[in-house]
Amino acid sequence: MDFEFTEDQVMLRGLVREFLSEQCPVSHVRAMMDDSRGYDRDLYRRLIQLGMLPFPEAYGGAGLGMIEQAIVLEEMGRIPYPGPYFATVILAGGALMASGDRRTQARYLPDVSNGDLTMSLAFLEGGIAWGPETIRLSLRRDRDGYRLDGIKRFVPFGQSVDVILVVARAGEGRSAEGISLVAVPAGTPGLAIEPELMMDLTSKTATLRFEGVSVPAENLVGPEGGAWPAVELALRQAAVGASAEMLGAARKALEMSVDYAKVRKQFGQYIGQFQAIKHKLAEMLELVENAHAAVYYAAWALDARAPDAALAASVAKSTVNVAGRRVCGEAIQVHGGIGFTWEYDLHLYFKRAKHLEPLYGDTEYHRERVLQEVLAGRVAGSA
Amino acid sequence: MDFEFTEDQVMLRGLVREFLSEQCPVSHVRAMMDDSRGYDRDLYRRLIQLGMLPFPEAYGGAGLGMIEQAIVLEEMGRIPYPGPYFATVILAGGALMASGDRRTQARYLPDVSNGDLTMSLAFLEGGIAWGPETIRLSLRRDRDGYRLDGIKRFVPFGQSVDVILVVARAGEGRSAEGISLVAVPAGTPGLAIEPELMMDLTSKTATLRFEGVSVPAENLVGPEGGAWPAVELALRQAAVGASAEMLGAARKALEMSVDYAKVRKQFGQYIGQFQAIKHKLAEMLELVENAHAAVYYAAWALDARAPDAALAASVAKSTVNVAGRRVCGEAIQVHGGIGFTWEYDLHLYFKRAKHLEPLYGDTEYHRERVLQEVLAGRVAGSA
Amino acid sequence: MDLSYTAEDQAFRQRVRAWLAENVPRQKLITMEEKKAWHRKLYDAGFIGMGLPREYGGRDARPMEQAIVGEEMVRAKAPPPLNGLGIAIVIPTLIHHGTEQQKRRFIHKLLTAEELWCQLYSEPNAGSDLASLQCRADLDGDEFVINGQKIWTSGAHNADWGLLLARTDRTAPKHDGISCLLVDMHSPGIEVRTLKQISGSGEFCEVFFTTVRVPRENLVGDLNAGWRIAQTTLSYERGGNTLSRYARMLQQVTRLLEVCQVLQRDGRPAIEDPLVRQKLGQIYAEMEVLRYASLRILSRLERGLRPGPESSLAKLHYSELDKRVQELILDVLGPYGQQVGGLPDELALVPGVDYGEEGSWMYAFLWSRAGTIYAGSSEIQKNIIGERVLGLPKEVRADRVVAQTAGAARGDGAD
Amino acid sequence: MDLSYTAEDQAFRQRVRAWLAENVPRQKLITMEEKKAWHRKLYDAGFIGMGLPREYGGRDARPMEQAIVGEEMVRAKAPPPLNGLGIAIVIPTLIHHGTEQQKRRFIHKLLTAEELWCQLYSEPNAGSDLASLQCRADLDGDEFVINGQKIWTSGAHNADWGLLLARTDRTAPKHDGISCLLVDMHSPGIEVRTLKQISGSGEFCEVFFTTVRVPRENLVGDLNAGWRIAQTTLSYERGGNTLSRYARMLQQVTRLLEVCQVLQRDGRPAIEDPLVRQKLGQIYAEMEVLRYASLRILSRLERGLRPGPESSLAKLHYSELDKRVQELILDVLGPYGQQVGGLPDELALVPGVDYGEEGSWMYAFLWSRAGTIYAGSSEIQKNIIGERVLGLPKEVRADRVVAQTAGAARGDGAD
Repeated sequence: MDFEFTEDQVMLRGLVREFLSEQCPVSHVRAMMDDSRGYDRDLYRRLIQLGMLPFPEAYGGAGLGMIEQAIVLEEMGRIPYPGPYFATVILAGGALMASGDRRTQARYLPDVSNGDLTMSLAFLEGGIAWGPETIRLSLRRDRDGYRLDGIKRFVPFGQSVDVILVVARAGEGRSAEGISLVAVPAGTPGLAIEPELMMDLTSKTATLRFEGVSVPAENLVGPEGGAWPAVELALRQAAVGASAEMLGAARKALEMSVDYAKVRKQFGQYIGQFQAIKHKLAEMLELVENAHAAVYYAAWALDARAPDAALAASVAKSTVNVAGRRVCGEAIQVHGGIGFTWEYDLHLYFKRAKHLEPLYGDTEYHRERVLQEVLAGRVAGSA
Repeated sequence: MDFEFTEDQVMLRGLVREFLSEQCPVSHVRAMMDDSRGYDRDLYRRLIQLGMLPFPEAYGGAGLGMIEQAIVLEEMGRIPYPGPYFATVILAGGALMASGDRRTQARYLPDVSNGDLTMSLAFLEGGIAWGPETIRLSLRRDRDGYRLDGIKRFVPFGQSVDVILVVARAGEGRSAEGISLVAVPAGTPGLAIEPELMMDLTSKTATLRFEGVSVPAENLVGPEGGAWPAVELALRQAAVGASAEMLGAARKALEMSVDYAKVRKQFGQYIGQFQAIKHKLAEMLELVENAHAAVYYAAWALDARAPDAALAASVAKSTVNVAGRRVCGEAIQVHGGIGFTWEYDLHLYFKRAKHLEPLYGDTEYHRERVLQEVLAGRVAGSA
Repeated sequence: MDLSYTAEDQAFRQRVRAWLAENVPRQKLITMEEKKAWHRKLYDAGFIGMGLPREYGGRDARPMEQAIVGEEMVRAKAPPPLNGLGIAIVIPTLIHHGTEQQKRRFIHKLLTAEELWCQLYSEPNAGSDLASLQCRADLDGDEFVINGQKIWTSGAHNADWGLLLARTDRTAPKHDGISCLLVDMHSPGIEVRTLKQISGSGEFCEVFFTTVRVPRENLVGDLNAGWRIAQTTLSYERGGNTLSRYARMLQQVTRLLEVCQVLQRDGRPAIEDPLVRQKLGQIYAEMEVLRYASLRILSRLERGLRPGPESSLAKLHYSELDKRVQELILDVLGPYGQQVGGLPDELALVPGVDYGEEGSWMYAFLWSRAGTIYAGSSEIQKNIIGERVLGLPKEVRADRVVAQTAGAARGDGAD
Repeated sequence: MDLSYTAEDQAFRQRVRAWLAENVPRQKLITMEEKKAWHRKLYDAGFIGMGLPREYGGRDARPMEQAIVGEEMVRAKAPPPLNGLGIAIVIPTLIHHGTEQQKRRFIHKLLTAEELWCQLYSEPNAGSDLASLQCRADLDGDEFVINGQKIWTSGAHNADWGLLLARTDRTAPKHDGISCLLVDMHSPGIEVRTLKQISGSGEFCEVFFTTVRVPRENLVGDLNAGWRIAQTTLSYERGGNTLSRYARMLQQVTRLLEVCQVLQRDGRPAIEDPLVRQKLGQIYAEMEVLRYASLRILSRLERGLRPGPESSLAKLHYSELDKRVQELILDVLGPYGQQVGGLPDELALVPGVDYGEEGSWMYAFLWSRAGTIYAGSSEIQKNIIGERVLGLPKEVRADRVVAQTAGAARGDGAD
């Protein structure tokens, strides 16, 4: 039992932190807010080439686990990094790895691993739901391949990645059977991409409309109609990964608030001397430390394939959703007016945390999932 | 538009406060905690005879409205008064008035109005539900009258009142049709009464088991199978009445906390000088003042038969449920250890507020009811 | 206690509603000229500064009538009038503390929006602790010379005049060296910079004063009496018109209920989801309580009682509630609540709004974070409630300790 | 980072579990004799004070082993051992500050519960502000003479010995005049009164000292060094064994889940109600986070790190969470959660419990209110976290202002 990072993990954190603080200053982040693609390809490539990818070495990855990904993503949340690392590595990469489809892995992952290929995963459609029931985008056989019709919303960096993995349904019904995964390159005829302007300008998303989009049969990932388990696992990893990013944003907001409370004076004293502020900051620290425990426990449970991995993932996302909201919100309150200005960086963290809150399951979704796992007996030590 | 009490209302409040502070000191309240009946009949009679009852003058009442009842109950919450005023006047009296059954009103209300008769209403059965669906206690015709079989729980002062109005079901099904109201005198053969020991020892309740309990036909209140509207209205008034009592308990707990914070010193200063305590007390005041607004608006809306009367009743109960819990809970925190002792009176208010919280609809029940009323368009100004 | 509206009030509401139905502009007002024209129309209809005595251009309207106009304006989605802070703060200040000449010179033009006003109070180092402000006004003959910086000034870029708090005695204890001045915003030496907010919009400004000359006759009240003057007028701002704030929240939540009929959650309309229903019921109940509490304040005003420290309870109530309302809206709408461009019309608060413009869920969400900071943060309000409403002893604070030590010699205390 | 239990730990857990399955008494322990016999059995099995060095009667057990025993005890519903506070507070105090003679005289008998201990710290006017305690210990030749009152003393009515903080120098600044003494509770002049709590039970006592004589050799550490000694040992109490607190909450919530299969809400089992499910999922998630955080603390202890001010985070976490857990239980159970006598067995936490006895939902609910008060209130913990973990400057406080004024002359600061 050891909850502390290993030396390798501490080194990885240092490596990513140093790289991002040097290569991705806030001036770059702000430039990307106004950029239609939302990221710098060259920076992205160098980031990927730091060598921290979870893919097998055969595909050019470092074979690292979810704990390491959480470390990387927490650092990205502290910037907040604008780019499709999460979309490519966690969402699409996670789905490819979970699919067990070696042919497709071999086709895409080497390019992903050297930074030449960016990807994303298209899941949400007209409403809000994270199960297979509401997937309606239809997949039909069409001569040598497949034809796709339907709509996808909130596709992370959908406007600027190279290939999108689309969660589609072969046949009718609402069950998990029929869920398929198809790779669709940007620019495929019939695919219309509309950028969505989101509150967090550092996180680009897009609406994708599919009207008779044809792809060759080889673009199917995993078995036709049998992709749900892979998608489910990818979404679970995404929930933990998003939690790690939110944790980074929240901890940064806390650090800024503590620093500010130590230098800002009102009524002849530092505002950190007032119990109203001091106690708020203490509560924020507790939220952040609990979020840390939840994120890294969940990451470990995924890596260890612990019986409570799904439970822990839902615990993490529901915990960090609440922590992110409260910590970043109170950070604005501690700062007062300055925290409400565009020029001050605090809102970047506030918005990143808020952006990720409803994605990959909101708080209510994950609390319900927690109960389901408990009632099913999938708790720690149950295996 | 006038939200302030009239002179008569202020006088009524003063009358009840003076009476209770003189006649019902805390020593009496504590004596009643250990009393199996839970109240003093003589004190009850004198309280009733203050002349503040909502019944028509023809039945010996003062014809006062729900605003006046809320004023009386708020004062009772400040003591907290141990006895079946609420059970008799608000629950049973409310159901009798709402039934429109003049024969039964004439039979019972004059005795109620001079304090000679105490009553209660038996509603809850095996679970928790405030609609007609789960009423199972069966009412069957039986020679000259009716036969009752079933169980009732949490009947206020069920162990020590004279007559109990029982909400029963004639026939099968789960709908509102079939709900009947029957008067059952204590001591009727086949009626077994088991006291329930509740956290709030000043609020007695009992489990009533009915096995072949026979009552004459004249004991039916209102039409057979048609009593639901009367029961529903009585429960709505009870929700507002209970809110008023909880408001009294919460305001008393706040006053005690403010007083304590002004005299208790720690670290060389009054604890009320610490922001942690000062801000807590400010938040408690806001909760109490909002509870006041909600209770008296709802009472007015009931009296005025305003279109949003049901909405306001549910707003009041859900608001005061939260306020009562938070204010009384924080009052213990402000007091520290002393607030945790049996000898100090604070726990009496804490427990009274908690006792009433789940009764006549818990917070979730009333929030759902609020939405139903809004969606049905029954809001202020809609008539 | 009677919470019915009188027949008179109901008739007045009908008249206001009818007037608005006929007059509210159909198109968004863009230019200042259009906004001034609409303001003038409202003024001519008797809806601006209507609570003021007739001698100052008002209508002697009762608080209830003012509240009704506020509520109906929101309900009719009428563009707000100009000079909101001017009417709320500058006019009461002038009426209570101004000279006859100042009243005649400024009040009417402010009411008609011929002249626009801003409030120059906060500074970078004087936010909650307003009394520590450092902007200087030094007497030089018949003129004050202003040097310093102000911040969080709404509408300074459009203002013709500003109500300034500045330090006129640097040797006095901090509350005793402040004066209140009327400043021509077109004076040489004033520079206004727009501040962009986290919403992407720019409602606030920074104002820089470099040797700005203000004639002595523009002093309001006595020299060095500015703090007391500001205190009385701040409580007006805090009391606010909570009923129109309720009306605005109600408008948003009513729209949310419509959207919930359309938005799918887990394959059914959100309005059928028990968890969503619970949240909606909760927030609607909380808004109703704000309405009740507002009616209670209003009925006290109708009885002629003035807003005292209790107005802090109202400020705390509506600003904290607004945060809960906006958080809840985003909870229910998920990512759609954070989308500005490209959001389907049936899910939008107001369709077609761009980033940085009022009317998106996002804009309302972000602005709710400012409500608990400006006009006295929630922490300041709780101090006021604790000390002035509940009568708790004052906190031990560094500036008071210093002032007491100094004051002990003089025999007085700090604020 | 590896959160697996080692094979060694897993084997240890199995051994503990097997031992408990065989040895946990089937009947409730009533008499002190029965309780002492059970305690002795636990001691002989190596489960009492197991983290202590062998030379003091311990087993040199790792923190993980101690945590496992704590967890398994709760899981097996084993009656707790005696002398809990004695083991947590008195023994570390003696080990770090006691004389060799004191260690030999007291530690073993405390561990075996041959002698029962209480902790005499709080006073009516010294709660959060413990350092302002007034109970006096005046040196009179070779004896201290104790006069004063203590309160909130757990188990004083059964105690043979007490660890006392008393004022030995009334002229020194308040932190510098306190000493730590070992007091024979059977001494003449000691009167113990049981305090009844709001739960109806009487766990706490008041203790009155009237000219109680204590030999000078019972002084722990240096004269007037009591405050520093108490500070180091208080952090042990606050760090606590959070994993066994988790285990206790888990036991209750697991029982709640069973009850929810039976209890009807709106005509269906409560477990099928989406709102109840949401609450249950939320609280279970919160409990899991406590478990994770506990493992994190434990893994730091395993690395040999001592509990520092961070233990305040743990205390704040579990005590505030316990309030939420107990509130939630009563929310779900409605009036059944407040019923003690006559509650149907299938709805009870432990059937057949009477008012004032442990084992009812009510008892757990009411005791949760004490958790955020004793051993340093939540407000005190937040101060510690703010100042000692986050490094925020100390608050301006009346006693510090006084002490600073006095200290300025002496050239030192207050606490």
